[in-house]
Amino acid sequence: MTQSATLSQKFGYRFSWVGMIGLSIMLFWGIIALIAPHIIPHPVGEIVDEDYFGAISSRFWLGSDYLGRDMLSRILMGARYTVGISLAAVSIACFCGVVLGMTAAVVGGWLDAALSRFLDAMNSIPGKLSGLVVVAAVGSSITVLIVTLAVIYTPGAYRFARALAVNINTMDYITVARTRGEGIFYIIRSEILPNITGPVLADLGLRFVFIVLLLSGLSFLGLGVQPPYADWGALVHENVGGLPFGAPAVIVPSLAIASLTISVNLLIDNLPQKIRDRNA
Amino acid sequence: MENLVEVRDLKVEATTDSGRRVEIIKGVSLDIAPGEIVALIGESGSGKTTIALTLMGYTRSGCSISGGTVRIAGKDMVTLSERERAGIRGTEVAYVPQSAAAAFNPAQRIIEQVVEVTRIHRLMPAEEARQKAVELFRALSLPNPETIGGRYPHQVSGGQLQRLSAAMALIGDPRLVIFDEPTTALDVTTQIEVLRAFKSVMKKGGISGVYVSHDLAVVAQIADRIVVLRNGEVQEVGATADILTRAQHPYTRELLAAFEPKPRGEETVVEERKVLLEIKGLSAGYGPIQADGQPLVRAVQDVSLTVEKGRNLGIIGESGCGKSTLARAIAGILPASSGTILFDKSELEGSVRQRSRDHLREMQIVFQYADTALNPAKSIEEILGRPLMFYHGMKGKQRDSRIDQLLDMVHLPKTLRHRRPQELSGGQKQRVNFARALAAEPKLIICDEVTSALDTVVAAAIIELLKELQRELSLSYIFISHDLSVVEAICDEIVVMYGGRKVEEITPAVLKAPQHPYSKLLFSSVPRLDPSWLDTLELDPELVTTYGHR
Amino acid sequence: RATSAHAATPKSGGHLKAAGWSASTADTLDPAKASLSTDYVRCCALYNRLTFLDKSGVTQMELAESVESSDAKLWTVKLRSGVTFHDGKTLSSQDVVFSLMRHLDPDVGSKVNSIAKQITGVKAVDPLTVEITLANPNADLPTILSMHHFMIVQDGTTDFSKGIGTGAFKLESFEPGVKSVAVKNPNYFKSQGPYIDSFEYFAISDDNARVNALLSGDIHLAASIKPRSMKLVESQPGFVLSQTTSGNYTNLNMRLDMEPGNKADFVTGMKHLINREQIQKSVMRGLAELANDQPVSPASIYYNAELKPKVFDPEKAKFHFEKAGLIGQSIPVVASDAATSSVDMATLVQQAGAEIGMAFDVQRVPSDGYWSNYWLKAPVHFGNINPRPTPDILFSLLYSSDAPWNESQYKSKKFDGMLVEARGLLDQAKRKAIYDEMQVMISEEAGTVIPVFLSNVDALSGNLKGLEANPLGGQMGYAFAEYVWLDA
Amino acid sequence: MSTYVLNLIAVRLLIAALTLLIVSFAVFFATAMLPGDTATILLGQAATPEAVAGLRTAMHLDDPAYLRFLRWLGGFLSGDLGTSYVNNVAVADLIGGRFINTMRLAGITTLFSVPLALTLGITAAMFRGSLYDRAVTILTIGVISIPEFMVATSAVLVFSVYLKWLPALSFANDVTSVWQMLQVYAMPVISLTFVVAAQMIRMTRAAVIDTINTPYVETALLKGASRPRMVLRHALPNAVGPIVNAVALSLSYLVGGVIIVETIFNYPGIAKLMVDGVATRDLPLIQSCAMIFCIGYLSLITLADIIAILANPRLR
Ligand SMILES: Nc1ncnc2c1ncn2[C@@H]1O[C@H](COP(=O)(O)OP(=O)(O)OP(=O)(O)O)[C@@H](O)[C@H]1O
Ligand SMILES: Nc1ncnc2c1ncn2[C@@H]1O[C@H](COP(=O)(O)OP(=O)(O)OP(=O)(O)O)[C@@H](O)[C@H]1O
Ligand SMILES: [Mg+2]
Ligand SMILES: [Mg+2]
Ligand code: NI
Repeated sequence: MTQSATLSQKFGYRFSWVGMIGLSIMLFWGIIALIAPHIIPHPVGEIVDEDYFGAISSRFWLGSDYLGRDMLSRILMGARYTVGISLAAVSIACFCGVVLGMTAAVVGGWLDAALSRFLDAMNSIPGKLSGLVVVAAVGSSITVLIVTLAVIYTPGAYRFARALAVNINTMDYITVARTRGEGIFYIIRSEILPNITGPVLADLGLRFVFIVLLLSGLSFLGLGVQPPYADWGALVHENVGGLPFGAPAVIVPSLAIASLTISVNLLIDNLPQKIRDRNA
Repeated sequence: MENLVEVRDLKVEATTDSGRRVEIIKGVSLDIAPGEIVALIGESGSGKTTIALTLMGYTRSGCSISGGTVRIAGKDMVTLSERERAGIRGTEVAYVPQSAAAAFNPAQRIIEQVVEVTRIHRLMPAEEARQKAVELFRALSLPNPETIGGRYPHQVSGGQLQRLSAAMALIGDPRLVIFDEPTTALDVTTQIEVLRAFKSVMKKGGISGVYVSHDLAVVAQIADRIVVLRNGEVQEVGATADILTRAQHPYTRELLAAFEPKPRGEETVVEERKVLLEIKGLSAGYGPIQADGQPLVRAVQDVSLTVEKGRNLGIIGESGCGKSTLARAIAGILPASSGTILFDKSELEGSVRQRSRDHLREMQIVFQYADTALNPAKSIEEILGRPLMFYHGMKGKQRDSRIDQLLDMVHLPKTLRHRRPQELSGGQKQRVNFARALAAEPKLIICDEVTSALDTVVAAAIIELLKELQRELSLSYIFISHDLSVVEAICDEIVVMYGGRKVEEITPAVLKAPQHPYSKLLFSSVPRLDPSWLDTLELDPELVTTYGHR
Repeated sequence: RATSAHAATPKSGGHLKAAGWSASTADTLDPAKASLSTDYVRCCALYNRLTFLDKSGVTQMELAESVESSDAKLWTVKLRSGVTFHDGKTLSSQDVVFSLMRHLDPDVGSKVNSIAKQITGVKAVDPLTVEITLANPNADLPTILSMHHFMIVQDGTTDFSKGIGTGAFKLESFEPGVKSVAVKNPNYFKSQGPYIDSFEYFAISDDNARVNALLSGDIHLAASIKPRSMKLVESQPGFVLSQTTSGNYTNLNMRLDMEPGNKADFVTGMKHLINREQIQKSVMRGLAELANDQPVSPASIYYNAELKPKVFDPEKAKFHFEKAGLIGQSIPVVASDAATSSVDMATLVQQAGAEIGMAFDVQRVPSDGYWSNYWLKAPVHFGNINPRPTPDILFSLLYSSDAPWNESQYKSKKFDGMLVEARGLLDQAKRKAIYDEMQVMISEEAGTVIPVFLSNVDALSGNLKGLEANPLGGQMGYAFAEYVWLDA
Repeated sequence: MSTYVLNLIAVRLLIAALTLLIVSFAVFFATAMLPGDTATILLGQAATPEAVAGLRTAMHLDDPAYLRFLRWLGGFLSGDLGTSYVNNVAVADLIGGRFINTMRLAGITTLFSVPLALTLGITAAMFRGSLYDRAVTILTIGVISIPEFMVATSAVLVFSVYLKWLPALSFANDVTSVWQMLQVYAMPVISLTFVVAAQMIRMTRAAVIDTINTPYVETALLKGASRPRMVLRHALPNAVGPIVNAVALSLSYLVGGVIIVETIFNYPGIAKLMVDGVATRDLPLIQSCAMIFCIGYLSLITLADIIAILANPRLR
């Protein structure tokens, strides 16, 4: 396999090109999300094109949407929401899930049983529908979206982390730490966490993809970001009428979603591997 | 005489994590005549398994044969196509893996797996294959040869499984059988049965064999010729008797020397014999507590023993007799269901959680597998630093210099402190494991099979280290092992356990004359370096049926 | 009979499939409870009204032969004879009494209870004559009776799931929220129609899916498509669009009894800030007529043509907002997909506001529950009002002080007085004069911005003929089933 | 089968029942939190306060929450799903037909997607690292990355609008012949397969590869077994546990997660019913639907657990 020798040597990690491509696309969208407000050519809500579902032109690089708004601006700003909300939600979900999962694995007994039952119960309610109910109950705002998505994906992260932590928990070094008299917090943070970060990160990546897609699904049900802003899923949905004409207004946001999710997947599948070559 | 196997200038390369290629077998040549059994011996990582596998035309993933030829009955396994190789595997060359427990598919009945070779190569009808398998079971002196095949792998014992895997290898009537450490994982008492079975079958069939092991005494019983390996190179080749008596190469001599560790030496004179640990009527086990207050699985029952300050207690017994459980109960990992533990004159609580930090500090436990006992995500420095910080509140420079001291004590270079456990060799890992226990400045260290996973040379070095540290720090050890010679080398008293109970307590002085019949069987089963030992050994059949493995 | 049928000659036969846009388990065949367009379509197919509105907005007789009064207070209704229900019973005055009086019973939960309240008594004089007494004179009664809720059902009906009426179709099956199938009524009292043999109706809530179903030939009619889908339908051969501009509108309401609507300058500012032309052009793609903040549509004979739409003038708006001291404050505006195009309109207002330093916080809330949780309640929110046949209904429903749906909490004694006065006048010219003034009052005083009247566009497959626009709404005032036919 | 296994299975079932109890609790109180007063919604704008109060009492809306919960749970357990607030029909009647539709769609999708996913996953693992493996991997990643409404809408455009091969709508109830059924179900099933198969393929491949790396598969190789034999006879039987778990998780999506597909193809399933319920605040309906989804999920997961137990001879 090809690899950049200098990079590998320097960081002690082995990168594959595919993974690097994934990482760069992710970074690209991350940066776009950060600087979007400063680089959009038109305000996202402004109708600038007489026509609708306009084609790519020198004035509108990515065409115009169903109202004649500039698609480039809308996609750049959309990155903020899709990337931002998904990232926030996935971080919260994984943080809670992993902490709870490790605690359950280490403490065991009743706490483990109760947590597992409870989170299993939560997991059993389909995501889109619980999203629907929550938004119907408390209305839609970015915070609500993030919290809802996070809650929906916490049980999965919990299940995953618990399974890993249970394995680690049987290791002798955990017993050693216990016989030393260490507290639960130390065991979780210093003994278990470093050993499950790899798979947890991979899981986080996959969960990120699902959250992006669920966010799009929620947009389909009209529960997304507030106008004039829109996440990519909402952009696809509101412009899906342009699909028969191959309007960039629907193609480009779909590509944006695909590029983000594919790049995350590529990165997960090709995570930099730590070199364990003791003679190196 | 035409050789069955001719290996010439074999080179095997492996690709490491960073993509670097390293040569792990560096030009090995060897011959095996028909009907001859050749042993490959050497320390762990010397390339024994790798060479054995190349005889099957196979390398583990990441490795590849980079040069040389491996001829089996004239065919070069290196250049054959994958199809042709598959045709030879199982019919001409067969393999008996190191761990039979792992080599059997847990989801299939044993008989299916044993006769699979005949099915793959369409050697004979299914019914005939079954018949043949049963015959082989009988030949390998397996109990219930007619029905044992109908079981699943987890339903038979380790020693039986090892023999069944030999049957699996022999059913295709191979001309060469490769045994990869087939008895290492077994008890001494079981090992004898297995070795005998192998030997007789091979003799009867006139089959050639390659026997891989790091145990010279075992090899001595079965091999005609011995090849000594180190770092992927042949050190010395010779007939078994020659190697044992007239070894030329220094490494071979080292191996021989390590086989008989130095005995305890003169006892350190302790002024007054003070009791450090006293255990009375200890029982422990697993599973839910029953009506009588005892757990379902009673792994340890009513054991009493004492350890004196500055003296060592050895615990021996077959696998599963409750040695580790006893250690765990003493350390408080598995709270005892009854009995008392007096440590340094004060009574200890049953469970770790209730014990005071000082009590925890003063009694340390060291586990068999350094791999699982050291957190792979932490550097050696962090691993050693934590108890210093936790028990003694050491920080910064003070801690750093103490870590250096500890590394020094266990004879490890200071440069190792930034490495992670997986970047160390087995012996090095075990030293770190030990240094961590020392960091607590304990009075008693419980060593649970600390040398069993190491090869003899390294194990001998660790034993020396333990002795040395004891002299310097006046520690006490509880030393658990199934290897008698090791216990003998370090302990002042020896407790023999069987079926969860203490059956006898002896001192090394009377080692040669144990009283309890089980102790007798155990002690007489330990292989000697003498090639004729196995053939002349006569065990009391009554003892074997009472205490041997079912 | 039809040997060489001319294009304009109705053809008999065929199975018609049509799709509306909203359906739920709340679907009902009880005309009093009908609330969704799908309910109206079904009721129109199964039942008849006493009167109905034709395509030019003129009241025509259906089950009634005449509806007459001398003082607009006591009305006499003569029924058509020989009309039978699907189960064979003959229509009699008793059925009419039952059908009308139901709306007064609170347990029925009639949607037009507030309108029906003016009826004080309904009496069967003889089998074909009914007398209706009103609390106050109302010259519009014949038109009011053309509302979909006043369908005539059989006396004593409590279970409406059988859909037994006098209508052009008999019910074959009905699954709420899924679909209904009806077959031609061979004993229909009208000499013409229905032409189709059977009629299947259901809802496809997703706009694109509805259009795609039409284009793929699965259905013959896709009701109410969005402007953005027009391009697609137009680009495909063999499909036509049927446009109806009725009185349907989406409006922005500012409650006059709450911040910030209690500041008159805010309301005025908003009326200047709304860019009606852009809404007509970009949001509606031309499928709209400019409106002037009052609910009477240009199609109505009472429409005040003198009252011109306000001009989009951000500077003036800014002046008013400054006067109200609201510049720089963030003002929440609640919109929802439930109120057609309101989200897009809100975005336009927001954008226009941003240019003069007014911050509008557009809150898009889910469609479900919008009408019960936000509409009429939020300080600044969007509404969507369906066409009503008369100004009187519109005003009493939406703008009189005791109106049940007084969206902006507009309260004016003068207005209430004028409403009662006009209602009793049988002289049309005099009524128009009063209604003209009332339209001006609403436009100037109420907290309502009605930017445009929306056109409803139904997309039809080319072989569906006979569908004409109707002021009561799309799908021929929801009654298309009995008038259309399928050309080969 | 030993009593030990029966015990294990009994424990699984007990756990599932316990979880269901927690779920019912959560479902009841989450839906009870929905805004909007049921009585007011039911009676409409014109309702008088007395009428509302009367209805509230009649519906026991004024009782304390725990009493309502117990009453509801009791009813649910005895098969009485309650009466829809909106149109006074028994919820069981509303759900009945739709439930069958949902199960039918889920069933057909399962029949189609599971063999497909398993075949792809297993063969990809078998020829790991080959061009074929890479193609499958890229395909699954691609499929995972497209929002399902895009898949469904594009499918309709291509197959219904342009090619006119398939109907754009899927009315399950009109099916009379096998050919018709194929037509009606083709697109929803394909769209759903896109959604659920990718995950199954990935997990199957990973699980099989995990077992391929075990010594007993290596042993099979050293017996001269071919790759297919190694994978099918040795690796696969031992990967059953993780695979059925992955399949169960994916399939649980088919019970409650198909709302978008139901919407686009106008398929009268239960997910759309629940969305309707949320829109009209029809609490008995919402609660019953949610419970059905949870039961579906739990049965799948429990079934997977049981299969995993039965497939493991160590436990038999
Ligand atoms: N895939 C691999 N990549 C890199 N190095 C490898 C690989 N497989 C084996 N090695 C190295 O090759 C050497 C020989 O390994 P081998 O397993 O043959 O030793 P062994 O003598 O059988 O040891 P043991 O007694 O522990 O079984 C070791 O140093 C090992 O680390
Ligand atoms: N967690 C457990 N649950 C139930 N039984 C156990 C458990 N761990 C060990 N046992 C049983 O307890 C008995 C004693 O086990 P223990 O590990 O103490 O043996 P040992 O003498 O250390 O053997 P070895 O030499 O193989 O390490 C064995 O029969 C074993 O099967
Ligand atoms: Mg080896
Ligand atoms: Mg042990
Ligand atoms: Ni939509």
